[in-house]
Amino acid sequence: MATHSTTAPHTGPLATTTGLDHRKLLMWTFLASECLFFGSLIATFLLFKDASVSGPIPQEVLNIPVTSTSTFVLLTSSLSMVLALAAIQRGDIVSGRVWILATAVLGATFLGFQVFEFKEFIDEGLKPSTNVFGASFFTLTGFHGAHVAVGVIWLMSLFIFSFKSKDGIPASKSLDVELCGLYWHFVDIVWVVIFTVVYLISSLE
Amino acid sequence: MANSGQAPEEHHDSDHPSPARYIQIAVILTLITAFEVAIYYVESISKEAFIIIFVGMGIIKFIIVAMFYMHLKFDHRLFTWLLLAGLTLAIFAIVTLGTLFRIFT
Amino acid sequence: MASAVGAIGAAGAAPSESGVWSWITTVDHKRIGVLYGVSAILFFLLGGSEAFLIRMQLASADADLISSGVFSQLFTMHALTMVFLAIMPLGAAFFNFLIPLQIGARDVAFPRLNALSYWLFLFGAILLNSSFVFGGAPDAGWFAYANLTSTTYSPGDSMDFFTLGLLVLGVSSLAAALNFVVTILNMRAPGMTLMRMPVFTWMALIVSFLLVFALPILTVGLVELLLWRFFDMPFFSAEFGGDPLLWQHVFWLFGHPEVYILILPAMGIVSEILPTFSKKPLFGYTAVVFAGVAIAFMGFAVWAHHMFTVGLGPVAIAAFSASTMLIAVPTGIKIFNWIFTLWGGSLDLRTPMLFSLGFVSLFIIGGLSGVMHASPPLDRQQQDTYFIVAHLHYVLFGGSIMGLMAGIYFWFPKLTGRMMGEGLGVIHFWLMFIGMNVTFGPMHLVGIMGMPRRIYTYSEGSGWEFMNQLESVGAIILAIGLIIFAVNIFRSLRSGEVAGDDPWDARTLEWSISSPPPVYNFDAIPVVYSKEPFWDQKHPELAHDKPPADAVAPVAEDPASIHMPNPSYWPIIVAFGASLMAGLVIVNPYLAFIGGAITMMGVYGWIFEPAGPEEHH
Amino acid sequence: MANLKNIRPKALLGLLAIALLPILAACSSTDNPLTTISPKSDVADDIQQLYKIIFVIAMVVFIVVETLLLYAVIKFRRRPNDGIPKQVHGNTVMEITWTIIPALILVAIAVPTWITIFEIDDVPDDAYMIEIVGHQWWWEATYPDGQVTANEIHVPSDRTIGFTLDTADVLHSFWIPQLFGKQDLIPGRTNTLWFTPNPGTEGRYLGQCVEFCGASHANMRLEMIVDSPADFAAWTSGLESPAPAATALAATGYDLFASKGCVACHTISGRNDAIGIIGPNLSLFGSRLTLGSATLDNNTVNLTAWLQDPEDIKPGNIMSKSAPIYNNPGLAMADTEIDALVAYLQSLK
Repeated sequence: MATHSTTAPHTGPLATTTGLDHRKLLMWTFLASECLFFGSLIATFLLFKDASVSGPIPQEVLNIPVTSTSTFVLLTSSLSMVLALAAIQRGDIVSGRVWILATAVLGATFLGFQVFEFKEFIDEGLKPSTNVFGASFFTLTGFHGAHVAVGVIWLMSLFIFSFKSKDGIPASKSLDVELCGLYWHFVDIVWVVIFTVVYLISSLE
Repeated sequence: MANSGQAPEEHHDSDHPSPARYIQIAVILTLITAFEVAIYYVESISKEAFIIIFVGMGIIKFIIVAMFYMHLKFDHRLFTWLLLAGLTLAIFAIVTLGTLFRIFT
Repeated sequence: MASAVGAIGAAGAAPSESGVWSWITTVDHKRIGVLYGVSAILFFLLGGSEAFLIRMQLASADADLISSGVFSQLFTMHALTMVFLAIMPLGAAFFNFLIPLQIGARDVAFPRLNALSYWLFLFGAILLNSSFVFGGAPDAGWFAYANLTSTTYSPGDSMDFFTLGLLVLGVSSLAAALNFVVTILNMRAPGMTLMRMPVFTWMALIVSFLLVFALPILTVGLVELLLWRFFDMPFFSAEFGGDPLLWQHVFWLFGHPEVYILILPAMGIVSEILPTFSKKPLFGYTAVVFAGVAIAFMGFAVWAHHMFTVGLGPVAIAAFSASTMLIAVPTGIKIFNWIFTLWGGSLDLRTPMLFSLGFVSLFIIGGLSGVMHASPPLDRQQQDTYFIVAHLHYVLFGGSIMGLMAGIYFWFPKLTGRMMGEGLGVIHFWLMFIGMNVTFGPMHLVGIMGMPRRIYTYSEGSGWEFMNQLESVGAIILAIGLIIFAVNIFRSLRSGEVAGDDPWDARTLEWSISSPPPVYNFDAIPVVYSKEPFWDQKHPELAHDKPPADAVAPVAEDPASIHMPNPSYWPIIVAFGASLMAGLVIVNPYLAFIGGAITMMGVYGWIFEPAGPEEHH
Repeated sequence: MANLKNIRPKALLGLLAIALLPILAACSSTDNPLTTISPKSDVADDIQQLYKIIFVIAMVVFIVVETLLLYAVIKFRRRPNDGIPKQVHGNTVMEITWTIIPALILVAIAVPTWITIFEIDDVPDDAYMIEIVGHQWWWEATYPDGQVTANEIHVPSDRTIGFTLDTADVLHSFWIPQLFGKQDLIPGRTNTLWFTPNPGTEGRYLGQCVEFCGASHANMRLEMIVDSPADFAAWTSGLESPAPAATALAATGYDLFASKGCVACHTISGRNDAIGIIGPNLSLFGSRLTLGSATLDNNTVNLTAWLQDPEDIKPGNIMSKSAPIYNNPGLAMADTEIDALVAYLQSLK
């Protein structure tokens, strides 16, 4: 639930003390806090990945080809996000909308991969309640997926409500897109860490 | 939606990476990932070597995305300090818990 | 009660806005501070009455005033209420009311996020306490060690109220902390560099960063506990490879920064009051500030001193005892700096000063008893005994509560325009000081004599009878003290002596504006040249760093042209939606989407709310 | 209100004196069995030595700092003609001194602490190992030769005794203050603990569970009886072959123990039908000094009260919740049957 507000007291041209926009500083502080959230989830996963008493172990179920494709999808979505911001800042609203939509679609595709992978694991007998590997794996990747879903909803809102006014999202309001971009890239680099720790390293024999 | 917390228009047109630069970065990231997946199937590499390579590659990808896509290279250093503070505490917690639970030995 | 709140409301708000709706939709940081303060004091009285019942049950051996099950609920809810519903919100009340005034700003950075944090706190508190009527309050202790909290050993919903209540309170604190970080870093008056900020605002910044970094860890622990209880994800079940110790690690990784979140606001308040009543600047401003920063970051490296007896192994407990002892150094620096602030001063021992001196003297005792069981061999004799209960009450009651009480007496005039009664104040202080020592002093002894924590009764011949009777008498003294405090508040609200802008001849910016301050705080945003801008303005000849000769006085803006943000009802809707979502998880996890839908509707309504009157597009 | 101001310094001093007086009362162990400062074993002695060092340092620092504070409050009280005092902002030398000195004091505490940590840590190889298992609200002890007892643990006084600590349900903490520091019992992990009784310290030592474990946490106590080698040998031999029921009443009690379903949860060595392991082992119950996990003295009155209504003595205990005699009206016991059971249990010597 991304809680951010878009208004602050309008006290004339008072520049902020650090010269930074309130909302950008809020987003970065929030991302620093999220580092600890995903850090704790990754710590739980590392403690439990080989501690299962019964049921499938990482080496048996983790599927590198599928997740490397989904990693490629998420990396590309970061590219489209950045291009969307660049377009909006140039005032090119049309390609801005295209790239925002592209990012949302890529994000949704990534989620599709996740759902497919979860179904695959459940069919192979790894449910969240099967063993501690399953529990910590599903919690970590589940919360990451939830963050991607929030990002997709945010992107689609930006896309849909850009049609509310005729000039779409003006360059002066590019910060709205930049904030979404910061959140999106953060969720991407969390996936980079997850891909490295959960998939590449944990599935080694 | 007025926002008086709006900083005076940041003058970052000059040092703003161009779209071509972004595509270059995306290619680099994709190559790194492809490289990781490729060597994953090489049998002769030991587990420790794998871990060093993958962690190294992960850190490089992390830094590239943070520096360029998240614009840290061009923005106020306060943002970098915030991210570093969160990362240091997270890594400290993971390493300490890992040692206490003896997962590294 | 309503009249008192009304009086404060009218005092803090524009005359046209008073009435319940204006309070529900307020986004003024001063009124949200009042809401936090009033709710925190009410929950403090609730927590205090829970403690009083505990003391009455333990006043004599083999008493059967309260059954074991109810006793477990009482000590758990006493701790949860005092930590999360009294001391933290009281700190938040001071942050809300004072930060903008101390840094020369007109409001916080995100007024509606500020309102959201209060309403989430209130609904979270209601959710947590509603457990009393819905099948029993949490009864596994405030840190609820696994696996007593499993569905086998804690059947029923009480532990789910614990988890979901704390999750909602966590989001509330995180929203407030993010808001204060941005406000303090980004909205300081021109010239107020970080090293010219008042120490109270420094402590607020440190507490906010502690919250930003510690709350996510607790959230992960609570989510794992929830998934364990609802979906059998075996995080803490040893037989499935899980580990009950993971909960202890995750909880205390949050837990120790949490206790610094509880004490630093009081330290900030005392660092403002001691200089004012000694007529001297704080001794070693830089040292006190860096000691606070050091305490904050070392606070993340000490958590396992709560776990010396779980068998971590000698190397681990030696390391954590070292880091725990190390954290006593910055605390020592602060105490010496406070004492040398008094040195050579002209001490006016009025109520705020009395409470601050009470804070310093009692915090010394609490700190020393803490260092004693920082040594693991001693901790093996003192862990989970009343010696620990004595230590935590000396630092929390003798520390936080005394400091926050000092703050209430000190800033009450600024909030309401009236002074609190000095006579009642002194009586209230002495009853609290004596009552505190009579209640928690003997706990050191009865702890050394082996009385364990959390036992609902003890038998004859245990040797603890006299001490427990003494403690229960102390609890009565404290209760009388609190009654006098309540009387003092109500009397001062109605007929307290008119205070004027600067009743204490204080040193920081909030005393340079009227009390109660106007909605827009400063008609002219001040320019700051030193650590104590208002003092240097009053005594230019003593100023340590003088303003430059060509310093132009700040231009006062016409109050009509200053636009404060419009009230908004979206924060309470989002807060209600989120708390409903949490509450419905207990009824049936899948029903929770109703709450989720309300929250999403609230978020979208929030985003598209026009900010001010002049933005019509 | 003025008079209240000047009594302040004297009151502070008086209060501190009152607070110090009772500390001395805490030392004697006769009138409080769970005191932590009258050690009777080598491990407890090590802890006590460290406790003395740290307590003295803490008291010295307490007196120095509080007197400094008190002196400052008394000396610099506002006098009527006070001007604005000298605006002192700080002094770097003093800052450095009160950083170094506390750091040195802490080193003086830390070094003996680390030494003691490693001294009392790992269990010596020649220790006489007893396996402790914590249950919700009683203790089970298994001896090396397989004998089992509950709540009253006899140990020989001439050798080092070691414990392995496991739990059957929730967290507990094993602690006999006069003999050793506590160690928690945690599911999925076996903790260890050891001590050697000091010579001439034979006797009864009370202990208590110190990790909150549910409704009857307060009633989960235990007794450790340090026996001379001879007494210990007698006790263990008694464990192997308990004397048969002597009186007629005890004989009916013997049969009732089976018919009323007690055998399903309790074990009595020498009876092949009583092999239940859910409840405490009742071998040699007659020779035990306490009952209800060391909460009541073992006499006829208490034993009868216990059998009539265990819930009243230990709220939430499993016997009153699931034992057929308390839940199935048909099997409820008449007073005569209770007396027979009491006679039988007391005959197990």
